Amino acid sequence: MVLQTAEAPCSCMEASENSQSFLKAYRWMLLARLVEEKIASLYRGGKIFGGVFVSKGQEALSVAIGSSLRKGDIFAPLIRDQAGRLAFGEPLLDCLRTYLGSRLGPMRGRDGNVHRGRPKEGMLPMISHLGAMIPAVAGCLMARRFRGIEGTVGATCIGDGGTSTGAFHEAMNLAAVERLPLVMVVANNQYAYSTPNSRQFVCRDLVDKAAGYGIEGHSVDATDLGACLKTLGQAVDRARAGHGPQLVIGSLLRLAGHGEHDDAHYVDPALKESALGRDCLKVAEQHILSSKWAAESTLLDWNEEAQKQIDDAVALTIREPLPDPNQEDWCALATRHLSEG
Amino acid sequence: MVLQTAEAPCSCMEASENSQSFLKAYRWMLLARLVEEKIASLYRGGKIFGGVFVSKGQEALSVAIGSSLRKGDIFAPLIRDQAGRLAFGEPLLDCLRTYLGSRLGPMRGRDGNVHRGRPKEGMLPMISHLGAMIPAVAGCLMARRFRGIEGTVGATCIGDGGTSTGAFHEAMNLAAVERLPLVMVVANNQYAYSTPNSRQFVCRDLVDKAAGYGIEGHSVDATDLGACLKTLGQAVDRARAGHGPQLVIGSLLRLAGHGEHDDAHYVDPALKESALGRDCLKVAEQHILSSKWAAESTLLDWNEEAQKQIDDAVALTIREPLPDPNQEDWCALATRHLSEG
Amino acid sequence: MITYLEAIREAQAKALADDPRVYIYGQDVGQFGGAFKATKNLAQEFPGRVLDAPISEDAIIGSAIGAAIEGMRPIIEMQFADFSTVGFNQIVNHAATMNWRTQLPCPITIRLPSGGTAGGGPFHSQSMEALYAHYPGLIVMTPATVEDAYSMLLEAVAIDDPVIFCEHKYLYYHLKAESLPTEAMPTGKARVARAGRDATIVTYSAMVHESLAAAEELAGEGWEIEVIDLRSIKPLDTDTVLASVARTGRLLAVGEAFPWGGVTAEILARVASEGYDLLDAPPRRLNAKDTPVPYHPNLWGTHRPTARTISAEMRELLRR
Amino acid sequence: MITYLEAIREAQAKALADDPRVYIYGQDVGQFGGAFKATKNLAQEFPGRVLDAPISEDAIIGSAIGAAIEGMRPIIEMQFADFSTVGFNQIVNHAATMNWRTQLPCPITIRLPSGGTAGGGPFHSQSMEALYAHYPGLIVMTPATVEDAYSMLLEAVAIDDPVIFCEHKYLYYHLKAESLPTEAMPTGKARVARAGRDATIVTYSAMVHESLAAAEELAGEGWEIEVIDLRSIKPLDTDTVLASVARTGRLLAVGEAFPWGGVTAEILARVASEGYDLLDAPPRRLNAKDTPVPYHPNLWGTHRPTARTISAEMRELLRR
Ligand SMILES: Cc1ncc(C[n+]2csc(CCOP(=O)(O)OP(=O)(O)O)c2C)c(N)n1
Ligand SMILES: Cc1ncc(C[n+]2csc(CCOP(=O)(O)OP(=O)(O)O)c2C)c(N)n1
Ligand SMILES: [Mg+2]
Ligand SMILES: [Mg+2]
Repeated sequence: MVLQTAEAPCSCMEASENSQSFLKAYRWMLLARLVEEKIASLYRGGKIFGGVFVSKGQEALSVAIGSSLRKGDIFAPLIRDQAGRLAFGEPLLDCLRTYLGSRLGPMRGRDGNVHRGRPKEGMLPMISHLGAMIPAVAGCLMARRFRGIEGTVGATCIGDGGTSTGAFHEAMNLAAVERLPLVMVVANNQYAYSTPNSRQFVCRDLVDKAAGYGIEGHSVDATDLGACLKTLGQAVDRARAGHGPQLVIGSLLRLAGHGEHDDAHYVDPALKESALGRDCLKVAEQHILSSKWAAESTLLDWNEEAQKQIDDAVALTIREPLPDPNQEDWCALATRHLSEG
Repeated sequence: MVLQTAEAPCSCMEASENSQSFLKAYRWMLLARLVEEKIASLYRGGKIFGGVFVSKGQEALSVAIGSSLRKGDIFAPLIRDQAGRLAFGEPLLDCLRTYLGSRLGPMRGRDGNVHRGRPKEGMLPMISHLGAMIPAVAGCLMARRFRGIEGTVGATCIGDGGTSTGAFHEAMNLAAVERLPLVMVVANNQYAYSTPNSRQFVCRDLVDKAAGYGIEGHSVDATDLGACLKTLGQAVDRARAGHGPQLVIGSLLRLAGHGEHDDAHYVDPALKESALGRDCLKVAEQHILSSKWAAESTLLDWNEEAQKQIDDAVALTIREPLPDPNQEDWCALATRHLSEG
Repeated sequence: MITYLEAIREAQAKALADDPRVYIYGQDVGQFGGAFKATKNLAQEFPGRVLDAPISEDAIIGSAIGAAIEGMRPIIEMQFADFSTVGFNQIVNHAATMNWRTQLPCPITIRLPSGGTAGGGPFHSQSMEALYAHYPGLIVMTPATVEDAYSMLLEAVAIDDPVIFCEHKYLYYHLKAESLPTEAMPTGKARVARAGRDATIVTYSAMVHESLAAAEELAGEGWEIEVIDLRSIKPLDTDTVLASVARTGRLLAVGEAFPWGGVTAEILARVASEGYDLLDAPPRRLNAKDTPVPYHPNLWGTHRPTARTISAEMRELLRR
Repeated sequence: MITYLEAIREAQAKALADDPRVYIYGQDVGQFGGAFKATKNLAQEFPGRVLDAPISEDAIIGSAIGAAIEGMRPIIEMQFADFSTVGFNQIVNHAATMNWRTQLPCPITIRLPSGGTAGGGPFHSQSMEALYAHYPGLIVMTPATVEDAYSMLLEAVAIDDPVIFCEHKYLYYHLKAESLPTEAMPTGKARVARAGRDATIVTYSAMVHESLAAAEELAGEGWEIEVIDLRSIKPLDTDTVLASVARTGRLLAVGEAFPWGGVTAEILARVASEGYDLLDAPPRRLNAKDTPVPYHPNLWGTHRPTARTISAEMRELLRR
């Protein structure tokens, strides 16, 4: 049956803390990779309306932030955060239900694909407008402070392209002024849709923006899960310890199209062959094997388990009721009696 | 009669290039200071509708950018740029006519106070929304490039508060990507209306933002006219020479209220007594006298000349026709036949 | 005597006192008490709950949304309604869609100092209510009286949805009342501001007072004009409007906003479709002119409707 | 056969070829040819004149304003209309006010891929035309045919004022024509898309086609429905609308946007005030529902008007 996201999917050979969390993270990455492959195949089969956006190559960075947070923290994932969502606690079913429009999903068919979340549980549902989630996370953290709740960290993710938005700037500055425990994770995947970094920014390194906000910055090779876990763990710790907002720049290459409709023909072949072009999942796998943290057969078992979990979830979702316009409550307001509907 | 802004108001004792430009700039500063004092007194006399915003303490920085530019350049002044406007070539009458709503002014009573300009002559009329002029200047520079016109510099001004706008960020980044010859002058006058810098940003120095855009940054003591002329001159030169956008941070203290309605009681007395609190006009005067570039009596003559020029301009403006709603052309469109008016 | 502006301050003081979830955020609202002094002394009276914001309207509204998700009830002051264009995306796409998308309400109140004053000019005079009313998920209040300014602002804070609170700058000092109300009409109900039988003016905010002055002027000519104050434009109380038109048979809708679309179009559309048979003459509308709001009072006074132009328009209507 | 989308590409190619002042700026419009391929190959055919922009809608529009001041005629592509909320301030406060404030025109064309498609969801489906029409100083085009997509876009570039060009994403591939027009109706004139005598539907953009399908359906029941395609909603051709209502006596206004305000309100308001005596029955309107645009096709198909709901509404109108 469906794996509960609260439990750690780990049964590793060695018990060192590092290897434990590495393996746990690896399994979320694997699950993310496989579920996105499944969704992409459903898309190709015409089963999904609208776009499909996968995070191939970004799982290490995403899982690292998702698993560095803890229950009670705030997380606003973005387009390519399937792994982080799972690690933070989003049920796998939420993903499928939202993509497939199930009435039982958190968005009930009203919103789709990556636009899902559970705000009551600290996971904000992104709106499409890039940068818009950052001030919202800042506001969540202000609320915690007003309410006297200590020790919360809020994290959110964006791409290289999203750093060009005014929303990013205003929110980072506001968070800095308020010294909020906000971790801003930037996946510098070299492209914003088809636009290469050279047309997006010309600073030496995106981490140079940190000084302009008076906040701490971190850079990490985002093809390396170990490095991601370490860096994001530190950033979250520092935020939690009161050192204010943390800007983390993870460098990698988007290993898929912008969406499944896009063949990414424009990606520079030199980048693909560079260190940035490594597949973080493969790199993690190699690391596990060479460290002898798990045997190849174990990895195969995990793959199978994950696949099974996905198949079960798809089988379940596909039988669920779709939204029905006649049963739909066409009312945008919470205050029903003020609705003009 | 009214001094033509094209001519240099200089008749100085020494002829060194530095002293020449210093004295010329000083006289624009003086004219700016005096015309704003006049407008403030008209305001107190109930002769001006809406707000009055003076630049007391900011004349050195403003005049330095205005006089570093040359004919054919682009300039988008902001609230506190009376001196820079004059130095760049805005007729004194434009100021009075706009404040007093003369139908003969460039805004013809349609817009007021600092919201004036002559876009055909490269001086953009600000809209109120802070940051909004920056991308417009960038666009002017893109146009010059498209049209094959070389050697243009575009400059615009903003306050410490304005750096918090998304508009500032997006435009600085765009200008950097396009490597435009844009000079961004920030008057860090310690307050945005009543809001102290501590509630506006927490970076060590606003110039630290330059690295985040991958552009060159400069800092200057904006109470010191000589330093301003030198720094802004360099920034303009570097922009013109193809080194891309230049960020100049001038530090000073706003020596008046946000507007004439505001007594600025909230300004920290310690700041007033600090070096930032020096009056750049007085400092420049001292410098002139101690350098023996002009005698005290000459300064008095200049003061009188400027005062006379202002009085003449006021006397003229006050007799000019006001906008007449019946003669007004209530049509927002240039394409008249498409107007619904 | 208490002004419209003071009523707004008092409502915020009461909201802060009554509900620990309330805080105020906006430029210069703290120690300084706001550009118009609508938060005067509140930072002092409620330490840590009235905060100065950077010049970042997008982030200000975005942060309010996050805070609301986490159980707070922020009151946001825009320094002028016109600057809400910079926070527009967060309002219409984030705050307004939250409840419908997630079933989690987004109780934020956004105060917009709205409308024209002499010398305000194109960027400090706008009436943006129709923009916000167009988007699903928002409530748009447009109080015209001291009492409503007070009670509706309290209601705005209590309501679970995002409320756009359009307070009119012209009324800030011009309007005074004896005391603050203890009871109030609920939002969503329009008020008959003046009873009449010859024609109905439907209007809101500052134009209620121009319309009342026009009605007074026309009373001197023997006409009894009914004036309806909509109070909120979303929801818009069609029933009260229709009931009035049923009595008078004639409708003039008056608004201070730009002429294309806007509240007056919505009123005419509703009355034409739902109360067609009640009309004895073609309904009319009067709005500002289709140009930016001019700076000089000479132009401004003609750009927006006034008692004089309203009564002229009404005379045309009564002639039909 | 040429599609609506190809017509938009061809118009831009022609504008670039004919006028050296024209350039195109927007996200992914260069080498990639745009998210919808509306600028396919243009960067290759016109080197240096079709530029990729950063994700900075405010700066994109702001830069176009500056370029227009300096004599260029920028065409701006927003990746989706919905993202123009981020450039909203520059559009309504800067571009729209320039000519009135300074007598210097601001000739920019802003292309907004608009309207709903199955699976688009709340943030990739909006119809924002009414927002822009509300503000003075803008022209708002809403082409419904391949021919208009082509000729109106050319006209947009030629016009001295800022033009909001609402191109409908649903029509991109669905609509095909034999060839591009060499002559065209001017902007500001509505078109009788189908002649009739029993009732008039006034509509625009994608809803023209739903309305034509409804008229066809109703023709099977013996009704002759006239369909007016507004083509531009600002200016809005009231004369053609009134002339049609004079012929038919019945009016239904149909729009895909949210119900409060919007184009349908403006149409009803104009007809009620200027053509009251022409009406034989109360005019009606049909809009999308008052919620965000839903993602799932099951909901989306009900959220917006369709041929089926339009004919149902029309039957109601014909019954009166
Ligand atoms: C404000 C805004 N403008 C445009 C878009 C359209 N858009 C969606 S994703 C995208 C590219 C994002 O690039 P990046 O931020 O680098 O993230 P990545 O897709 O590479 O993960 C664009 C332009 C948007 N969502 N929001
Ligand atoms: C986007 C925006 N928000 C708010 C305002 C209102 N406002 C006008 S001036 C001002 C303070 C500006 O401070 P700063 O940028 O430091 O310039 P200074 O007045 O100190 O010269 C504010 C908040 C505005 N003009 N634009
Ligand atoms: Mg990217
Ligand atoms: Mg300042």
